[in-house]
Amino acid sequence: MNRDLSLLIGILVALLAVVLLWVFHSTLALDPGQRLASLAMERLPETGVSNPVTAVLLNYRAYDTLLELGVLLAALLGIWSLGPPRPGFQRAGPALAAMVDWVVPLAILTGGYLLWVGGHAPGGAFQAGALLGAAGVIMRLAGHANAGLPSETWQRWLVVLGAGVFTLTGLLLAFTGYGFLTYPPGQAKWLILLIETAATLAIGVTLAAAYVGGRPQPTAPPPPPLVTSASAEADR
Amino acid sequence: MIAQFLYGGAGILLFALGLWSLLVHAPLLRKLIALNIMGAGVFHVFIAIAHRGDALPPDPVPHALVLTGIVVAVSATALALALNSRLEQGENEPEPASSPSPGPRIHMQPALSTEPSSKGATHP
Amino acid sequence: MTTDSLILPIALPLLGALLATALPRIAPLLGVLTAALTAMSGLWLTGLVWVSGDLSIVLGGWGLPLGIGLSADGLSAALLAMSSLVGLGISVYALGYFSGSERGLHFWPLWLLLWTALNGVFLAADLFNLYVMLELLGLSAAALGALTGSRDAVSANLRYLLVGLLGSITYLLGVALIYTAYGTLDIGLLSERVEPSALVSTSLVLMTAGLALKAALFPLHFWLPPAHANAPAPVSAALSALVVKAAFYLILRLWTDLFATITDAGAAFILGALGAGAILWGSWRALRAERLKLLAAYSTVAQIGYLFLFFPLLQALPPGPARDDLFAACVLMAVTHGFAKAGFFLAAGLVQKKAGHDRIDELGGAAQSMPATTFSIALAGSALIGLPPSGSFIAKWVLMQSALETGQWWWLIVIALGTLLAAAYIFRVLSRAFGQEPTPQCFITDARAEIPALLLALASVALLGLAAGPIWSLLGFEGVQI
Amino acid sequence: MTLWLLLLAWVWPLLLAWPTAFQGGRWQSPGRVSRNSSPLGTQPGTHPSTRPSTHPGIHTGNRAATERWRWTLPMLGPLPALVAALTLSVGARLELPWLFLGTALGLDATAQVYLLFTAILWLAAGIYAAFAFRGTPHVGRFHAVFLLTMAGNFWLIVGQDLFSFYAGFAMMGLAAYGLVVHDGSPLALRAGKVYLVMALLGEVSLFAALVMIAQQTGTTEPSPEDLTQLTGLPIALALVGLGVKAGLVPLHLWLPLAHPAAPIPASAVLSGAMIKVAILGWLRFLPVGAIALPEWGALVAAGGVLTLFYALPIGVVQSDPKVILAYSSISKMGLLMLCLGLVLMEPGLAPVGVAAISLYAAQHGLAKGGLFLGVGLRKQAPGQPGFIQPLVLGGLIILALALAGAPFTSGAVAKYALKPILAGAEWPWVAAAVTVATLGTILLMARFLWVVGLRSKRHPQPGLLWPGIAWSLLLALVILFPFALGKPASWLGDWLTISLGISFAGLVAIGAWRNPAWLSPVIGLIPAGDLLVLARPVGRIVVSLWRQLWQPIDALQHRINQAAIGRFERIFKRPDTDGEDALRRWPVAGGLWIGIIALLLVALLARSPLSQSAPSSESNEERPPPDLEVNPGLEVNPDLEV
Repeated sequence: MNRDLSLLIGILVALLAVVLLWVFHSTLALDPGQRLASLAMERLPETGVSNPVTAVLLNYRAYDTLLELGVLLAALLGIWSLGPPRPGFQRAGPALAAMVDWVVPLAILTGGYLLWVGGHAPGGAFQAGALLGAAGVIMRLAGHANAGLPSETWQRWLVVLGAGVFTLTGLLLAFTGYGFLTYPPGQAKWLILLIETAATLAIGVTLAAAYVGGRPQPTAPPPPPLVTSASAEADR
Repeated sequence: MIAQFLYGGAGILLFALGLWSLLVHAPLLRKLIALNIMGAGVFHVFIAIAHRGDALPPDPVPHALVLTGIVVAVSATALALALNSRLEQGENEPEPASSPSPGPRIHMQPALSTEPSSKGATHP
Repeated sequence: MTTDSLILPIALPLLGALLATALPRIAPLLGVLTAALTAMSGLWLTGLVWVSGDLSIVLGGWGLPLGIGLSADGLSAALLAMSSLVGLGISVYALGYFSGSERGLHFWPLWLLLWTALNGVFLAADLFNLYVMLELLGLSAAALGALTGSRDAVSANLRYLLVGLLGSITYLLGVALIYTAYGTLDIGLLSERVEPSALVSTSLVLMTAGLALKAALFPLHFWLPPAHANAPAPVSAALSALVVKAAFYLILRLWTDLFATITDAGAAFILGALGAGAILWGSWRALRAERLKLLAAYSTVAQIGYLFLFFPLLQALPPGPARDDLFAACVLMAVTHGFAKAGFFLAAGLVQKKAGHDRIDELGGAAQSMPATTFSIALAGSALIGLPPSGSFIAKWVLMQSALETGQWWWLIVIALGTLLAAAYIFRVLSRAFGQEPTPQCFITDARAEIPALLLALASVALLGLAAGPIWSLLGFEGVQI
Repeated sequence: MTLWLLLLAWVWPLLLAWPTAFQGGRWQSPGRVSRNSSPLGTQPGTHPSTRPSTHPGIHTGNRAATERWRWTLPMLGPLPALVAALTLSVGARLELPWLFLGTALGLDATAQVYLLFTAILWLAAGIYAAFAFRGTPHVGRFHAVFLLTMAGNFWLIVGQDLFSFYAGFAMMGLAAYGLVVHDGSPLALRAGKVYLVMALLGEVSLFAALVMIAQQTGTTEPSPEDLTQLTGLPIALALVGLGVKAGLVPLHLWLPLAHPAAPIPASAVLSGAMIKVAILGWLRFLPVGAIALPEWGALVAAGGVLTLFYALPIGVVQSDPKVILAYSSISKMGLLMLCLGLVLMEPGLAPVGVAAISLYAAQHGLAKGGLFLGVGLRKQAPGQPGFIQPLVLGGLIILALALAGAPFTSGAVAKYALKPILAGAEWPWVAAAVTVATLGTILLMARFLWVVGLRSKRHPQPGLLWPGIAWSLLLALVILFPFALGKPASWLGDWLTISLGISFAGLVAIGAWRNPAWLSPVIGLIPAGDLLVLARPVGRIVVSLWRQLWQPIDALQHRINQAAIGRFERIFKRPDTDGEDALRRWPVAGGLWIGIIALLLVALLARSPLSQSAPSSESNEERPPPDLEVNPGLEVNPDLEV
């Protein structure tokens, strides 16, 4: 690596940062403007949820969130296209296994709580889904090669569940005359809950499947015994 | 306003640091972390501009944008790591095989680095 | 209800992608069906814009600025029509190309997601939504590019992914700055409010820089040739013909629409100069390329350069018929390249499949035994050179005339040199089709794969050149005033 | 209704090209292997049953049925054009606003003459091509390319605007590449390469010229009056761009290579029709008759004289009849350019001159086309009636005489038409020069007849009855030409010069007959492609002379060279991928990227200072008032946009 070049880049980046800071500062000095906040707050009661962030995510800007689920799916499909997963880790020892037995149900439970609480306080589908995914990661770390995920067919249906329910709801609303992703008054809350539940499952499964890191296998390979790995290391 | 500038300014600094690190450091893992730092910097800017003084609740829109951005960043990072792991996995299987696992070899997963030095350490 | 159809070109491929993911066994069938529906909805929308002018809708029923808007004007509609037709061609081709291989199973959902993102970019009217679309585009494109699984492909697309991320994050920073000042993300509202200031200039630079990376503007094209040359043929076609155009489209949109009041001749000259560099360097590298697909990839770099030549001229011309002509010519150039390059890559993929390699110097036999494919390459090549009656011929004509009119004659030299180089590299390929022992084969050997390539190439030459007028009417211009 | 013939004239062959390409349902029919082919073509992967010549009986049934009519298509191509030329009157015009960005087709007097002789020539060549190539390998390819070239040729003649001219020109020029390299022999490929490089050069400069003409005249259909405002650059570019096609020395290099390399019917149209379009282009896009252009006129005339005399001696020493004809074409184009230059110098000559030039072009086109086809007919297979070959030879003699301008031939009439131009010229020596050139032409034709009559190598070809009949019709036209068009006064022509020339040629011929070794040192002294081949040894000689004369300077230069080469090598001689590889490194690419960001920031921030209100009003003041801006006549200074 060329020292001069990296120095030059450093200087250029520093200059860029200075310009950005100056511009940012001079803009903050002006009137920050109305922005969307007051409008979003004003119409919050109509959204069916009382947490403004959830309202933005699943009502005002639900279209963004739908596509975001698409991005997540694209990443997973990309990972699956790269071939089978590597074999997992060896089976956890008794202490770790006992802990996992506690942590995983707890994570799932907390996920459910976060999903519900998202309606009126910080929380929501992504946080809940992340916890589900974390549960999967823990399972795999503890030696479950499949991270506790179901068979390939189920996995496939689950990962498209979120975006699927979202799109179908949107299209259904469009066909019934409300417009794409325009919830009818009064039903917003339940529709959002439906979408969020589906999204939570999809996100959780997607994250766990992405961590497994390969196309789901028909049958989970048995966890390799410790001895083999040692000999394999020795061979090399 | 000072607090807002300090928070957002920190975000811009993070962006710059991440950019520098991305360009200068070769190992993929560092590049990825650098990209995530850049992203975090931009998210900081969003959070800073959501601030509307102590009296008013913050603007929820930038917060939601940040949440979306985080998910996108996570997805991209996951895909990049998977591609990298595929690259490390080896030259001996050029086609994505549909057959089950290649062998009894155990990997520390995820294998994170393309750094030559770390490679040298695992393959003495 | 008519404005509701704006969502269809996005929702249909998305739904198709989900189904193809869930039902891998019938993914090809679902894929082609979805492709047909998507193309139809895109063309329908183009027709609507043609008949009734610009369309827009705000999703969610909240109105602006709270909701996310979708809008289609002539520019979007022209590119949407391109993505519809080229996408359909690629889909039909892929049906033959991937038949019986496991890769097809992965191809379909990713390709449909890519298409979703493309149409999403063309129709989006919201700066942040564009960021999400760009990420979806980048991720699915990188995943598709790595589909061959070869080491070269994976590493090239890993790099592509990182470059794309860098580009999107930089773009997002620009969006953040704009939101700081104006508190809205809708392009239409912003373009009314934007006033010259340091902040707006900075955010324009950041967005442009991020998108220029994705558009592979010289010298930031470094990621493109390996990524495009190593992907499976239908993917290369999609990447080169469509994906790069999405980033270019956004730059054009930003410079001529959102930030039209603050752009400036000096900055536009920089873009033009980079475009000139792209033309010369890309064409030269294409001439030296040893592989057919690499040649096509470098030719994309050069063609992107032509598109950026329009910026300094658009900047210099006052609003009026002359500028309208130039703008339409720019769109025509982009669309023609979309068709021509898709046709070229699809044909190149067939040659590669037949010969088992794509080294240009050893292609004689393969090229000669596949007359329809060679013919497609010749047609697409003549559009890449800019020969009449292709669309790029008209575009170059208007481009040169505007260069003369604004006194910027130096671009003429670049265009002439670029054209000569393009002719050289195209004929370098074509000359392989002569002088070998004839290998009697039918004109068309594999209809499902060869006809899409042929039709796409033919469209770039005949359709877009002979009847360029519709582009003018679609963009709402009077007609040509040359 | 009949106006649509103008469109049909060139769209028809274009449409025919498609089914032609599928000839017999196959791209090429099996059973015959190209003469020049190498056995390397088929790659091992192909199906054994698709290999050539092992299964000659593959095409039967359906394919044979389609074969029955598809091969005739090249003959049908020129028919609408011929009908259009014969039935439409001068001034016919068809507007096509939907085509391209709006074009117009039409016939003016020049275009009518051009369309007529071009169509006749294409018809004769088409008949020849249809019969001679029937059932040969690549017949589909040849016929398709042939029709495409034909379409381009007709298009540029009937097109009245710049678009159509260029489009037709480019289509014709590039499709003709396929004709030149059709054989696939190394010779043909080399000729094709030279042809292509030069044609592309010509096309790019023509394109630039046309864009400039459109921009400077403000119309795509400029009249001579519009063209008077042209500056020097478009004129120069048009001269170069079309000069390549016309064979203007030294842009003629492709011509003597391409003509012999191309198959017979292709050479006939190349030489007879295609190179003539350069004159048509000049007549259309130079301000002929509207304004005197003394300098440009002199330049064109001088170029014409150079071309005229340059080609004659080189042609005489050739031994391939087609090469001789090629050089003769170059020389004749020189004569036409001379006349054009004279008209440009003296606009008063234009009314007579333009008609004379097109008449001469037509006459030469028909005669030269006939000569080329005749060369092909000389290759007829044995086993035909014995009287055929003497008849062909006789026809060739008549055509050669016509070309030379002998009395009672079309050449005499055409040359008589040129007389006013030569007489009205400011240069008194022009007439004398043309007389000398006439002598040269006679010698050239004598040499041609000598080669064709005695030395022609015979490649047996299948019976060419119908081509022979088509050729006889062409011959008849050339013979009838003077009686149809010329006044009796013109029939005699320059009989004194001609007879002198013929006697001299006769003497030389007798000498050569008696002592065959007499002339052999001269023959082949200059190979076809003259300059291209000569350039290398001449360059070497010049360099060595330079070295000897200027030792000290040479040493200095050597040192400079070494330094330059060293640097050059350091930069460029590394493996080719280096430049790109450097770009691919993240720090380099990233540094460039940030540099671009910095440049853009500087450009944009310099314009928008922090003050929020000032820039908008400032920029308004800097711009010219809006009513001035939209006025297209005004020059808008791009710097003002800042």
